[in-house]
Amino acid sequence: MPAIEKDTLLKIYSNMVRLRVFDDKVNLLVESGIRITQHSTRGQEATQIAATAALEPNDYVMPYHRGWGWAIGKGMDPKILLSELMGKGTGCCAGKGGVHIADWKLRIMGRPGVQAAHVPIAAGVGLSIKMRKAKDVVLCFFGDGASNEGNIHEGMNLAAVWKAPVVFICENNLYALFTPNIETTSVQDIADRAQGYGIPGAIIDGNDAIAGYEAAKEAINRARSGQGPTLIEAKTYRIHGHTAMDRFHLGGYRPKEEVDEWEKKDPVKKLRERLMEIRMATAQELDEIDQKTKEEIEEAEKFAKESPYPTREDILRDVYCEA
Amino acid sequence: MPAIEKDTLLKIYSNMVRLRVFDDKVNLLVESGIRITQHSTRGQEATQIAATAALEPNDYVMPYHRGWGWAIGKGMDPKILLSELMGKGTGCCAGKGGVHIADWKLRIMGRPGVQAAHVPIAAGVGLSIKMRKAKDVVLCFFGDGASNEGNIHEGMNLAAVWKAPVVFICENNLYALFTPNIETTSVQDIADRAQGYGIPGAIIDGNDAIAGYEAAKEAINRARSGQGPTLIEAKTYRIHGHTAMDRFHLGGYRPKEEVDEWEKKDPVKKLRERLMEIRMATAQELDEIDQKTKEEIEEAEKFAKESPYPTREDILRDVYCEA
Amino acid sequence: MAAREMTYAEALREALREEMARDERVIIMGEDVKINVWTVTRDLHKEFGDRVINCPLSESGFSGAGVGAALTGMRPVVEIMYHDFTLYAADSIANQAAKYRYMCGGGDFKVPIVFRVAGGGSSGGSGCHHGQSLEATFIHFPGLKVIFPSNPYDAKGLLKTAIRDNNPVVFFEHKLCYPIKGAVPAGDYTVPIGKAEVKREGKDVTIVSYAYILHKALKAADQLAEEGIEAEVIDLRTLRPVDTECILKSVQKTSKLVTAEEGTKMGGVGAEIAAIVAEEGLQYLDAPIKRVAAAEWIIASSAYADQMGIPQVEDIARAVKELF
Amino acid sequence: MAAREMTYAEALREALREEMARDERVIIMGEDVKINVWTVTRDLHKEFGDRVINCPLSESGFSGAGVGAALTGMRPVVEIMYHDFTLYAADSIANQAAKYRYMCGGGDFKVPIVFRVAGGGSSGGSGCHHGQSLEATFIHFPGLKVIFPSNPYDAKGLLKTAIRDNNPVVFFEHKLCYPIKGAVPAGDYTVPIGKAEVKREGKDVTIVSYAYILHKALKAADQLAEEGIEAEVIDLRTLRPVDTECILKSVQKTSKLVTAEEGTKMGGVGAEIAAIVAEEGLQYLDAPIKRVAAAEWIIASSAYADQMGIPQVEDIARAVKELF
Ligand SMILES: Cc1ncc(C[n+]2csc(CCOP(=O)(O)OP(=O)(O)O)c2C)c(N)n1
Ligand SMILES: Cc1ncc(C[n+]2csc(CCOP(=O)(O)OP(=O)(O)O)c2C)c(N)n1
Ligand SMILES: [Mg+2]
Ligand SMILES: [Mg+2]
Repeated sequence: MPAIEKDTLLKIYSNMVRLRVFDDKVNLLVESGIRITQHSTRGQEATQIAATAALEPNDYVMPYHRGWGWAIGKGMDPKILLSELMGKGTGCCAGKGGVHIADWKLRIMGRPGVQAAHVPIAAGVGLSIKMRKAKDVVLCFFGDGASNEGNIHEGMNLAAVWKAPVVFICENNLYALFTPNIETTSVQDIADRAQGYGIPGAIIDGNDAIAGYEAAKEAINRARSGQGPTLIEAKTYRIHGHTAMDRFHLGGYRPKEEVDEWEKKDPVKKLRERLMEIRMATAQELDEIDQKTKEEIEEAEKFAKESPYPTREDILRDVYCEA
Repeated sequence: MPAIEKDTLLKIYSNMVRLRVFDDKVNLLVESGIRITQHSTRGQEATQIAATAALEPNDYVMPYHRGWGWAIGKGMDPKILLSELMGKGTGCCAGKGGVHIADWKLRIMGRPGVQAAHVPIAAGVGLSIKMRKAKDVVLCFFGDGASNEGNIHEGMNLAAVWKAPVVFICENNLYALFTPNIETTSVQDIADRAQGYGIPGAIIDGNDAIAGYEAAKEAINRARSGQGPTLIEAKTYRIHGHTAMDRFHLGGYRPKEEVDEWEKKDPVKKLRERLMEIRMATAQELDEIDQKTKEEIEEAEKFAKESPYPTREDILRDVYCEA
Repeated sequence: MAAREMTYAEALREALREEMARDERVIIMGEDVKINVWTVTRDLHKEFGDRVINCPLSESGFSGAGVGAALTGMRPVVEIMYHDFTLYAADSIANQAAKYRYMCGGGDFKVPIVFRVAGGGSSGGSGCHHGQSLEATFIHFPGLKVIFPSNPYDAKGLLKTAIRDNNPVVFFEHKLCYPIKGAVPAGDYTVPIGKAEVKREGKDVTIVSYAYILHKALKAADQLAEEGIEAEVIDLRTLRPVDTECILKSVQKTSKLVTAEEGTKMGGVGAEIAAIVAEEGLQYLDAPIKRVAAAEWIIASSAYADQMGIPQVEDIARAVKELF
Repeated sequence: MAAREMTYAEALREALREEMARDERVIIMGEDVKINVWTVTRDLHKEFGDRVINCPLSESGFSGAGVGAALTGMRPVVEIMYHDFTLYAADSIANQAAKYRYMCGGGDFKVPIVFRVAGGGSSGGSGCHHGQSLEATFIHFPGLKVIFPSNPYDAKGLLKTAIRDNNPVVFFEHKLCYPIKGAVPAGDYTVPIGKAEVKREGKDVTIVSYAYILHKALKAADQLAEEGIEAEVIDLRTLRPVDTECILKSVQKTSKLVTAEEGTKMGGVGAEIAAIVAEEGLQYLDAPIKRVAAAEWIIASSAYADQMGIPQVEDIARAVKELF
């Protein structure tokens, strides 16, 4: 694997910061009484951002409920994203999709609310790419909890049988809602399940963006060259609760020490330090990115707040495709 | 593993013969115009019969669609079985279940027609055994094709998480209906999937009754002692087609040579020869069993044919439990 | 029995707690049932230990496992977190639980299981994957009983009855019902399955409803009363079997029928009620039947817009007035 | 266009063949679609190669995969082997395919997929897991179109229309329809979605039916004619959207309505038809509506008994006569 270019690394860093600042902003909006269901990615920024950075523009992403890293990583403007979350007509789904973020041009294929429903859909996107003799790849995310759904099994088997160009990334953050995964999941390493489909399974440090980029790139190359799917398991942790509902609910179902321990592995900080260490960027350069991003997200807030809601007519439209 | 006792071996042999003769009889009945959906076990007698022989009377069996070996092995009288298949009121399900064979006393827990639906049900039986602090075990069968259903994944994960006393036996006969499993199944050895649930996976010769008994016994002991489930994959082959529909449809989707090759591995013949080889039984003893069994099945036919159909009132009853 | 004010969620919890204390075969299964987003099963594990089982995300699987446990001596109460996810569990509920007893020839085979289908209805932008009302889907399957209570009293009493029933019961709940308060007797009482209740008497029109929208129907009735129309409002409570007698008796009196439900209209519960009356009570009617139900839409996943296709008090009142 | 006699199964196959030749985006997915128990897709792989895909047993999975392929440029025709197994695929069909376009904000997102739900209906002891008629379950979901043809001509024409539609279509078939023969034009023609057909004109009563039992309704009409009752028999063909106009026009003429379906009554298609007429055509009726449908039972898995709860010609005739 050749060294990662500066541009790429800085893009990853700035998208991770963008995601973090965006996430914080949404939490503030929620506190102010605006109803948005956010599954915070605080602590999980690395994998989603790094893996999407390894994609080509025409590649597809099949997202899941945890956060918005796949959207930001795929190039979605925070303005458009926030507008959608606030139900505005300027949102990427015209204010109807809400959390179910999708974008045709960015090839973000829609984020179902039913856990694991998107995994067979991703396999089908892969099949379609193959049948159309295109060279694209689909990146499909899911969580450790969702990995126990039947659809994951069916979807992974289909993708494997078809040698479809799909890269599965399971972000294992140790919990599903309020339940530690040892209570519900029969293996410690979800990656072990790859063997059941005859595909490679890789475990990476989910808080290390560089590891995430490298593993994704390798799997994407493999998929693009017709060798079929890979399952990557990224070991990580969500610093906040499942949603804003239990944002700081640390004591109830997980020990504070555990959270503190993972705080130390902050992926944004980690990448920042690494970039300086390898002299890819100076503190000043990175501070500038941080600062710009904050402004950008403030603007996004302004834009979203000022955007109009869709009309009732718009809301009731598009149940069927009329064309 | 201590040597298997003569009684057990003779019971296995006679049940395998019973199953074979019963299977042949049903084929004849079907040819005569009686409508029974039989998924023939010709060539697959060993595992179902041997594994059920390793159970205690109070253990449960969670059957599947392929044949009736689990019923005969669990002690069901062919009379009662055939009556049920013919829709007679003397059948084990009062003529309403048909192929969905069940028997409360024999702890045969019902054979759903929806592939893999029974696997989570088996996990739940296992959970119930544990919660009631009973010492029973559930034996749950399924095919290679069904192994791709989401319910298998969910059911195996549940059983594994609960360390439930369930033994899963996958009879891999290389085909699901008219489709060779390489076309649809991403692994060659279904047993590999056991690793995804942190449970042992074993591969056995599905045409070797002794191997089947030993593997089942070991897994049953393991389950009974609280160590949780095992997945056993029995490599075997169905000599006939999927149902009577394609009974001799050899050319269409599988080569005649393949069938011929597997004919040579006939499990009944194999056990017979082995029993004589280790001097457990003489040809005469075994011939006697064969002869008696034929008479028994003739009687079963007579009994079933002479049995009355249920009344319309009986047929419409039992939708709800009134008690 | 003293009656205290408590919420629908608390009433459900009390029913579970009392039934678990009464019968050790009663167990709870589902996702996050220990902490529980709906609070209905919260902390019961502190009292009942292993009998409260946090299941993996696998609605089909743990619903099926519930069937297996029910067949062999337990009485599971299985929570499915949202109505929407019943479509994952549909086979386990409608093909397995519903048919198992019959398929096995009756006798000792029985499936005493309750599927608590939680969190129904649209609210706060829950959207099309967390906001449907899917009770109508399950009334189509013989072998099941289907319940959908509107208030704390019924919630407790019906859940107890459901747990004691030897048949599979699909017990629907609505996210906006959970915080509704009402008087609930302490201790044991039951509400029978299959009996509707007249919540408001009236002579001019019958409104048949249930669940959360029942409360909108009652408000509509109040508004209508101000305009001189006295609506009789029926709370179905049980959707399968449905209390035909109660409905017919009311329509006989009022000669007019409006149904109100939150789910979509086509193939909805209102269709069944309308059909029953058109079959068995046509002679009583002096005006067309009206069905009030969700629009032909997909629920917008937007706190701003998610009520736009859901019937409101005014829609019910308007439908009634169109009959006069 | 010359019309030949062919079976319903052959007509479906011809539709698939012609559409695959016409549009290379059309692909076939499902279990055993190369040999195919129903013969509908048999040997098409010999002509279209990899475009006919034998899928693993995983109804939810390959239905979902079909959605993914449809979103990105293909036009999959997915076979689900029996109605019963749609309960495995219910989320992929009714939560994903139906809602995907809307959820993504419309625009370029569309889901041109056909779910061919094969082998419906009870016959030869197929039983409760291979014999249900589950079309009613899917009419409840906006976003879907639902079709159930009764004869070869409609089967071919409607399947073509369904394949060309840019929306998800659930296309039901009945195992006893497959061998039914009828005239089918060679080459291209389509039958519109949403249009019912009057199969027999009559002035005394309207029988609304579809699929296999439509043929029983026609036989019942012949018997009734001998007794002096002239029944008008409507074949719905499409169940969602339903052709309200055709039904109302007929009821306006006959003043009586009987519905006939093979599925169970509660929450069935007949409920919806009855409700529509009670809402929009009550003034035309001079007698109660009658619904003929399956008994409150589980289908016996017995060649001897499996028709005992399924409506027969006599049941339809009897229901009609009760109105006179
Ligand atoms: C089918 C289904 N079941 C349950 C839910 C409710 N739910 C949403 S997120 C979630 C937990 C998912 O856990 P995991 O996959 O580990 O992802 P994480 O939230 O930890 O990122 C649950 C149970 C759902 N949306 N869909
Ligand atoms: C959910 C479901 N899908 C499809 C079928 C139809 N079907 C019955 S048996 C079968 C093949 C099963 O193959 P396998 O599991 O390998 O068992 P085998 O028949 O080879 O013993 C199929 C597709 C079914 N009964 N249930
Ligand atoms: Mg997680
Ligand atoms: Mg097989």
